[in-house]
Formats: sequence, C-alpha cells, structure tokens
Amino acid sequence: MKRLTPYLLILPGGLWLAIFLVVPMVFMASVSTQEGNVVDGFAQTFNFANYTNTLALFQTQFLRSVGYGLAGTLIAIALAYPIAYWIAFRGGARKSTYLLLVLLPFFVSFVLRTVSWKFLLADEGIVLAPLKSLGVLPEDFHVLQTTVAVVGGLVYNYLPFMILPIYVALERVDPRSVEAAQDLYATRSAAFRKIVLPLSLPGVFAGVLMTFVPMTADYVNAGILGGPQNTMIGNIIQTKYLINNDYPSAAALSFTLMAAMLVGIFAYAKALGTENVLEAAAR
Amino acid sequence: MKRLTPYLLILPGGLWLAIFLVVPMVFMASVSTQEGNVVDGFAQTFNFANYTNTLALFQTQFLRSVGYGLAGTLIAIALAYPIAYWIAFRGGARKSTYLLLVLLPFFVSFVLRTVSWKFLLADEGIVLAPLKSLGVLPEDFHVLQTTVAVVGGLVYNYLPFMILPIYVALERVDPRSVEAAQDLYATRSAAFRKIVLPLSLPGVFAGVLMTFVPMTADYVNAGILGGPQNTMIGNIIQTKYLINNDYPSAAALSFTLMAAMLVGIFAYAKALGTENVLEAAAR
Amino acid sequence: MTSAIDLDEVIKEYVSHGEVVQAVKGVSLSIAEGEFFSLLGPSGCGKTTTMRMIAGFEDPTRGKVRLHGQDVTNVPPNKRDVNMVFQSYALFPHMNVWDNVAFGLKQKKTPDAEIKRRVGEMLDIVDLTGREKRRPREMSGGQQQRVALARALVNNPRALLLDEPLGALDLKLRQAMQIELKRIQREVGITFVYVTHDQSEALTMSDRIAVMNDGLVEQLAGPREIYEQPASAFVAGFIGTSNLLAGTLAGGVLKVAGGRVLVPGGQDGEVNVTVRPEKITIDVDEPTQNVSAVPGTVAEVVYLGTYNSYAVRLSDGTEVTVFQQNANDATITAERGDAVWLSWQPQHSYAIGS
Amino acid sequence: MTSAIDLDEVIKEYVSHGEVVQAVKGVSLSIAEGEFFSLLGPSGCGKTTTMRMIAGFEDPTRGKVRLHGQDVTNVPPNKRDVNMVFQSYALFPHMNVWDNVAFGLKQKKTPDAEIKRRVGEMLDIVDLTGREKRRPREMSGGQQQRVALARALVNNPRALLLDEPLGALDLKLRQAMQIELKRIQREVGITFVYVTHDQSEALTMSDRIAVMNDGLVEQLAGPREIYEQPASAFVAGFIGTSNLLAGTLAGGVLKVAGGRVLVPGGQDGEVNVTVRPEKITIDVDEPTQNVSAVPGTVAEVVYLGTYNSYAVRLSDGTEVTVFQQNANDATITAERGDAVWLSWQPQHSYAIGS
Repeated sequence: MKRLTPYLLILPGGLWLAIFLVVPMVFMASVSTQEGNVVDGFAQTFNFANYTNTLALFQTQFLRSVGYGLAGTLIAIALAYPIAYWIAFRGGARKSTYLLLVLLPFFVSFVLRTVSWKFLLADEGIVLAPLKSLGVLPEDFHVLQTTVAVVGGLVYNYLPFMILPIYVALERVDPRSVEAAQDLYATRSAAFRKIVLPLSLPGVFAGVLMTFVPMTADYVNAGILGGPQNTMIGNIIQTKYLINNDYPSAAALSFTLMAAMLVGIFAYAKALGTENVLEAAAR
Repeated sequence: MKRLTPYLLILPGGLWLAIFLVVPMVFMASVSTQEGNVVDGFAQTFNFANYTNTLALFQTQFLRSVGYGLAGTLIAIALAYPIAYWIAFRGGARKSTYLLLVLLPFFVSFVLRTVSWKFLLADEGIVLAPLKSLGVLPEDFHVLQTTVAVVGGLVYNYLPFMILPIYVALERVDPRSVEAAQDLYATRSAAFRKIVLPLSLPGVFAGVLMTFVPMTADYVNAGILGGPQNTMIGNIIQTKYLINNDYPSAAALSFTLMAAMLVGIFAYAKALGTENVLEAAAR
Repeated sequence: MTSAIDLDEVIKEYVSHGEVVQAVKGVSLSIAEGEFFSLLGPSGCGKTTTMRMIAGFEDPTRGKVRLHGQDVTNVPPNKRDVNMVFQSYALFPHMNVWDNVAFGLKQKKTPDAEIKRRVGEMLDIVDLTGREKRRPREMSGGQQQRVALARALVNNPRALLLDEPLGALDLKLRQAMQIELKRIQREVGITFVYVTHDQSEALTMSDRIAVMNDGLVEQLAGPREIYEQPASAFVAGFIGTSNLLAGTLAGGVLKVAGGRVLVPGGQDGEVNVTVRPEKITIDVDEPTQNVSAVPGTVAEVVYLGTYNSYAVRLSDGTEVTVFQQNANDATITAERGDAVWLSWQPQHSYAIGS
Repeated sequence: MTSAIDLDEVIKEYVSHGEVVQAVKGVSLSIAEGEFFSLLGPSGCGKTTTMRMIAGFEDPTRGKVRLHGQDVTNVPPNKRDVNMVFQSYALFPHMNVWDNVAFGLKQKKTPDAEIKRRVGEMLDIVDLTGREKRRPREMSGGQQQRVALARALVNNPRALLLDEPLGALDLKLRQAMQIELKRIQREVGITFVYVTHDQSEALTMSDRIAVMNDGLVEQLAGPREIYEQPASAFVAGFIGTSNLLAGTLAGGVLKVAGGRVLVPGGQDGEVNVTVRPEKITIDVDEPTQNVSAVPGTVAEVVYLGTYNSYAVRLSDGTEVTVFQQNANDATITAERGDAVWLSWQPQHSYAIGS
C-alpha cells in the first residue's frame, strides 16, 4: 500500500489533465486530419493537408491574431503597470478599496460591456456625432471597424488579468529595499530600474500568460468592434465550426493555435522558472 | 495645493470608473428606454415598457439563467474546495506545480474547449456511439441539449476562478491553528468545521463573486452545449443586439441583469466586509 | 506515585529527499507530577519534535509515550489530557478572546454555566478581563501570549506543554512573562513541559532541565547541577559563558601559560578544563593561597551595568572571560593592557572529555 | 574639529487620521567623528525616525540636520555620504551577495577594478569570501546580517547608521555579532549611529548613549553615567533592573519599612530613591556601619547561573531585587522565608524626582 501511495497521489491530477486537457486535444487532433462533410459524415484519412491548406488560406488572420495579441498585451502592460504600482506603493491603508474600484467594471459581462462601447463609439453615435457636427472631426472619421478599436477592446477586456498579477508582485516588494537602493546612491529612477522592476517581472510574466493566449484566441472584440479588415483567427474558427460545419479545418486551425500557445507558454515558463511565475500567479 | 491633494488622488480612480463603468451603464440605461428600429433610428421616449415587456417575455430565461448560475456556482464550490484544500494542505513543496497542472487546461481558449466537448459528447459521437452500440446506454440517450450539459459546461469553464481564490484563502490558514484545535479536543472534522472552513470562507466568497456573474450572463455554453430548452438570458441579449437589432430591449435586459448583479455584489461585499473579500481576492 | 509523563526510548525518523533522518534518536524521560520541566537546546536538536510526540502531533517511529502511566503512543491529540501553548500562539484569528479560551471546554461539551465561570476565572488570572470581545490581531504580543496560555490552562490539563512561548516577545516583556508563568504554574500546580533555546529562561524557571543536542539528551539535572557541573563540552558551552583551558593533567595540576590549574580528582592525561567567568578573581599580584592561578594581560574591559566583563589574554593566546559584579564604584580593578593574575578555587575547575 | 553629525532642534510631525502627531519633539545632538553612538529607547520613542532623518528618508518638519558641518536637511538620501544597515537587512533578493555589496559602488560609477578589489576586501572582513554567488534567501540570518553590513561599509561612508541590526538574530549570535560590530568599528574608524531598544546591547558597545522617550532625549551620556546616575525614573527603569523606594527625606535620611536609607546631598521632601540590585548586600544581622540598611523577608531566590536573584519583601510590601554573584559554591546566603537585612553604601542611593 505504502509503495502505491505516490502513484495514487498522481492519479487525481493525471485524471484531471487527461479529461480536461488531453482528451479534448487528442480528439481535436483526430478531427483535424479527417475528411468529409456534415451530411455524409466525417472519416479519418490522416489528411494533413487540412493543416497546410487552412494555414495557407488564413495565414493573414493567423498573423494578425498574433499581432493583435502582442500589441494588446504590450499596451495592457503599459496601462496596468502604473495602475498596479500606484495602488501597491501609494494606496496606503485603502489598497483593497482601490483594487475593488479598478476591478469593479470587469464584473460586468464581457460582451455587454463591449456592445455598449460599440454603440457609444458608433460613427453617428453619441460621442462622434456631436464632434462631427461641430466640425472637430471630419465627417468620414470612424473608430469602429479599425485595428485601434479591436486592440482597444482586447486591452479593455483583459486589463484586470494584467493588473492583478502585477499588483500582487509589486505589493510583495519590500519598500525598504527601495530605500536601501536610494541610500546606496541610486536615484529614484535607478532604484526603480534596478530593484522594483526586476522584482515585479514575475508578475508581468504571469500577466502575459493570463492575457496573451485569450487575446490571441479572442473573437468577440473583432466580431463586435472590428470590420472585415480585422477578422481574427478566432472568428474564422468559430465560423467554420458553427456556420460552415467544416469541422476538420476548424480543428486544424484550433489545434495549430492551441499548440503554438502551449509551446509558447511552456518555453516561457521554462525560461523564467516555473516556480517564480506560478508563485506570482497564485498569490 | 496641499488642500487639493486628496481630490487629485481621487481623480484617476474616478475617471477610471466614469469611463469604464458609469458611461457604458448610463448609455445602456438611456438606450433601454428608447423606441424605434434600426432603419428609422431610435429616439428617447422614456418608454419604460421596454423593461416590463422584455421581463415579462423572457422571465423564464431570466430565472433559468439565475438558476443555472446558482447551480453552477454551487457545483463549482463543491468541486473546487477539495481540490484547493488538497493542494494547499497536502501539496507540500510541489504546491505550485499542482496548481499549474490544475490551471493548465484553462489556458486553452474557452470556446475551443467547449466546442471540442460538444463533439466528444455528441449523440453519435466517439463516447456515446460505442456505449449505445454495446447496449450500455439506450439509443435515445443524449448528453447535449440538456441542462446537465449547460451547467456542466459553465462549471468546467469557470472552475479555475473558483479554485484560485479558495486555494489562496486555504493556503493562508496556519496549520498550527488546526493543530491547536485538535489539541483542544476537536476531532479532525470539528477542527475543519470550526477553524478551516470559517477561515476559508472569504476565499469561497471571492470565488462566488468571480464566477456567479459571468456564469449567469454566459451565452457560449448554452449556445454550444444546450438546446432550445436551455436558452439563457445572455443568448437572448446577444440575439437581440446582433441579429434582431432590437437595441432597446437588449439594453433593458442587459441593464436589468447588470443592475441585479451589481446590487447583489455590493450587498454581498457589504455583508462580508469588503476588506476580507478583497484581501482574499487580491492575494 | 506514577510520573506525569514518561518517554521510553522514543525515536522519530523522517524521510527527507529519499533519506531517513533521525530527528529524535532515542530519548527516555520521566517528568514528575507538578514539575516545571524544560527541554533546552539549539534549533534542530529535536526538542520540539519530542514535545510534539508528547502532545500527539507526531507518532514515534519506535518507543512509547505514557501519560500518568497510561500508554498513549497511538492516541490522537484530541484524546490526550495535555494542552499545548504554540510558539506563534496559533490563536484562532476569526474568534474573539472569549471564544478562543472557551474552545476546548465547548469541544468537551462542558455545560454553558461552567464554561462561563471557568473562562471568566481564567481571563482574570491572566489579567485579560474586559477584553473578551477583542480579536487576536487587535492585541499586543504579550496579550496574545496570555490568551494562548489561558486557552490551554482553562481545560485543567494534567500537563501543559509550552513550545518557546516567549520567543516572540521583547526582552522586558519576556522577563515579566517568565515570572508570570512561574507564578501561574505554582498556583495551578500543573506539570509544565517547556521547550526553549534560551538558557537563562530555562535556568530561571525550571525544576529540572534536559539539555538536548542532535536528537539526544546530553544532560538531565537541576539548573544548578547543569550549570556548575556540565556533563559535556557541549553543555558547558551552551549554558552560559564558559572558559576552556586545554592541556596535559599530571598529578591533579594542569600547567597553562605560565600558571597552574588545580583539578582535584581529575584523571591524568589530555584534558579540557572549564571554569565559569564569575568564579574567577582578577588581581595584580600573584595569589599566595593554594588556588588555580594564571597570569595574563587584559585585552578588553566591557562595562555592562550590573557587572564588568574582562577579556584576559594568556601568553599562549587563549582568551579568558572574567565577570566581576559591579558592587561599588571602584570595581574596575584592572584596565586594558594591565598584566594581571587570574585565580579561582580548585573546586571550580571541571575536567570534561575533549 | 567639526562633529560628524549634528541635529539642531529637529522636529518631525505626521498627520494621522487628521491629527498632527509629533514623532520627534525637538532633538539636538552632536555626534563626534569616529564615535559609537547609540539611540536607545522603547518602541515608538522616535529613535528610528531620528535616524531616518539623518539618512534622509524623512524630512524634518523643523530643525536642521548637518553632516560634517554641512547642512543636508533637504538633500536626498542618495546624495548623503552616510549608509544605513536596515532592521530586516533589506537585501536585494534578486541579486547575489557580490552584486548586493557592489551595488553602491556601481551606482557611484567606481571603476570595475576598484569595485572588484574593494568588494573582495569587504567580504573578507565580514568573513563571507567564497559565498559571493549565494542569494540572500539561501543564507542564515547571521550571514544576511553580515552582507547588509558589508553592503553599507564598502562605500567608506563618513557615518554608518544601524537600525536594530541584530534584532532578528538569536541570543548567542547576537552576542557574537556585538563583539564583531565593535571590532569592525574600531578597525574602520567610522562613526557608528546605532538604534536599539536593547539596553545591554547599548551598554556593551557604545561610547555614548542617548536615551529617548516619547520623542525627546531623556539623558545623553556614557554607559556608566547612564547606568549609575540615571537622570529620571524612566531611564532608571529602562536601563537594567532598578529598585525604587519612596518616602519623605529628612536630613539626608529616608525612613523606610523599619530601616533607613542614606541619601547624601538629597533635597528634603517627597522623593523616589533608586538603588541597583547589584549594589545591595544581603545579611542575616543588622549592619553596624554607617550604611543604608533595611530589614525584609526573602520572598524568592532564583538561581541564574552567573548570579542569584533575590526578591526581598519589606514590611510595607515593597519588593526589592538583589543580585549576588555566584562566585563560589556557598553563595546562597539566605533561603526563601528568611528574615534578612539589606544594606548598601550611601553613594549608591539616587534621589530622582517623583
């Protein structure tokens, strides 16, 4: 019995991964090489051309998604860092209240928020129409259906997942070590660069993990705020699955995306040391 | 200048809330009492009948959503608590690795995971077809298009947001206080009920905050895994917004849902003490 | 009369990184009813593990634990009639003082009226009446300490186990609490088992002390015997300040750095001789009586209020510490750089194995 | 010669919950070049705030801070030629020992070769050679303490500020580090300003001590004067153990509980007289000489290794503590319950305002 214990301990975790990670992925991998259609059914033919074909066809959207994901992630860092910094170091006794204020908007459903922004920013909507009639903006100015709108939407929707881990990492930086750096002749900016920034990087990394993947796979923002020029790979996959019923192509695309993301995450976590990242993510 | 400082300090937080919370909500409130259609345009007529009409019409879906949200939240607690407990108290030095394993599946995009389950669990799919042909299950057995499938999907997709805060709360329980309870004649179960459970409640509460709202407003799971009998209010809102273009009704529904959620959250946070909840949520 | 606590060749092994580590390597003890017994030693010596086996939090790998003659080796902690005061108090943070103290009685299904009476009395003893509604985090370290004590004592345990209970307090408070603890022990008459790494704490309070090192008891005796007749170099070094003089003993006399050390009853051969700093007299002239006498030079004089501490360097380089009570204004009998003679009575030299 | 550090009527006010709180209520000090100067007091007395104003982390509300005669009141910490050793060390957790110690020199753009030489020498002084690549969390408390010391000293500051640097260490290590710190201070010859709440630490190491209480300096003097001639009841109570006898002084004599206390030069009237426990002799017979003599009953004898502590209860209920060095086997001259006479030389009675 005692000898079996280690294996028994692995069992629940293994089952968990098997059911929630391995099974869907294996199934998706299997579908991705099938051929057929929804009327006649699908058959496994190990048709790897699904991959090459869809990738060739949707290369633009694929690269665009990664590009939007990267841009969104970088902008989110740029916005989240000062906010998290301010709360962690200047928030004083009210830290948690400030954090509540910052996170409050995000308790409201994702899609509802995004749709309401679509109306607010519509070409003849409440914001742009008066400005246009006043002549402040040209008549053909528009916000929606642009890259700016989609990336803005991504940032807006995933910002809290960047703020939280950065806040947690900053909150754990001992303010005395900053004082120590200043005592050792570092200017405020040097103390930030040499002490605060490196110590907060695990939080930034955790934030990247938590935002880059969903941003890249997102389809809601492109669907609502974007135009035909902003279609992301998530939209393609969704259309193929739900409207075209072209399951193999959709699976091939999904699988490629997912595999790329997982490889990226693992490489990233490995490079940083899993412990650091998770510690930052978990606390 | 010094006198202005407190107001200046409030400014960024106030702006944040104004832009990301108040503006969308006010706009939505305004739209919700308008009349018209997408061709002729909408006009503000303070038509509060939008509320009463839509609520009367979609009462079933409204109640169903809240019911699904509640059921999903309760099941998520029941699943998440033992997992979080095990990692926090039995995880030893490998705590963060276990946490990674548990969270790993959730780095994969929400919709992709859900869709792959739809295929796995299809009536003639890879799981049910063999069982049916072996006679283990009756021919008309199905998983999809049932309440079980939708609630299961909700639980599956939001589970990590329940596990994380509970884990964080449990991880902060001093194991010595459990020993102290046992030393003071408490059985293992009494020590759990009197010490661990009350100390972990803020984590459970934070988990409820993070899962109940998005579960109730969710439309992806009902759309993919459910049938006509499982339509949630999120699906109605989405259809009204994106397909029917019936903005006022959609806004009225959204606003009602959002307001109900926010009131619930505030009442909840107030009852528990904001500090406790946020402390648990933030760390 | 049976003793309160018996440990019978208790061994505790852990598996750490695939290797078996013995935290406690075979400890046998008998603690008498009503005794104030201390387990003293450096961190990692096994003293806390030993106490945790008495409380029931650890199962001995081998050996027996008996409470009042009854074998409790496999009895869980909630069924043992001993209570523990934890190092960091381990108070229940979500309960107020009253509920913390009443916890054990409630678990034992004591009638409400009796709980009320006993908790009230106990809070009175530890001087916390009027603070029943406070939460632990709203209290100072000393107050938390008293809550922890009350929470354990209110159950009238047959023995109280204390795991470095004063470690988190500052000096003045620690000294006050030492006196307080000793007073409470005398009042309630319960056996106290006290784990500490602070030798002065152990000396002040204990009836008997077990000095532990590396999983074993090195010496078990009263404070005076432990201090005056250390059984090993480890005990001599760990308890207080000790001077160690090494050399070859011949005919009860050790020749050291131009002086002589008398070691009555010492075995001839290579020896280490210890002498306590407060036993040594410092003088300019060579003593004429039949005492141990060694010449040296004062390397440092440190004024410490109650006493002065001299560091005297012998011609062979050994440094000897001498304490001299600051009994009047003119106590400092030598200055830095002075050549002096150190002398002490023969009975204060102890030969211990090297 | 200008002094190293001057504080000129320095006041520090905070706003807390809308009320102005004075943490430091007007402190003036002159610390000499090369001096070991301690700020001693209980927590909240303003000693740390005072030091932080010297370092530049806090701006005084009023008053001036001068370093070597130069007004630095508004100079930021990175432009002040003093370095600080923080209470919890505040080492940089993401840097190894070498990078921690080299930090200040790198910030000052010191040439690489010189950094290499000076960091190497410094690590040698604090005995950490060979551990350059360790991270702070991989080291023991004592080692971290030495890294913190090296990180500050390597910059050759004109003064070193130490904020309870030994507070996190255990007793044995603390004592060893006290000696080590004093040695390093003598070697490098730098002014040390040392903040502590531990009176024995301050007595052991300091050239001069400023005893602070409630934002003010109560006494500023050498260790011996602070101990032997406390300026106030607060100082007498805070530094060591002190007995307090109250009564009416008439003609230099205080009648107490059937005995007499001689207070030469004391003003007649209501007084508090202090006497240190180690000045008192305990005897069965009434002393015949012209000394202070008070009868009482031994309430408790505590054996403490180097000395015995007696608690003697006088007939008016006052408890007097007496220390007696454990110089030979037969030191305990009285047992619990014995009637004894306490006596001490007239010059050891100090009258302080009540």
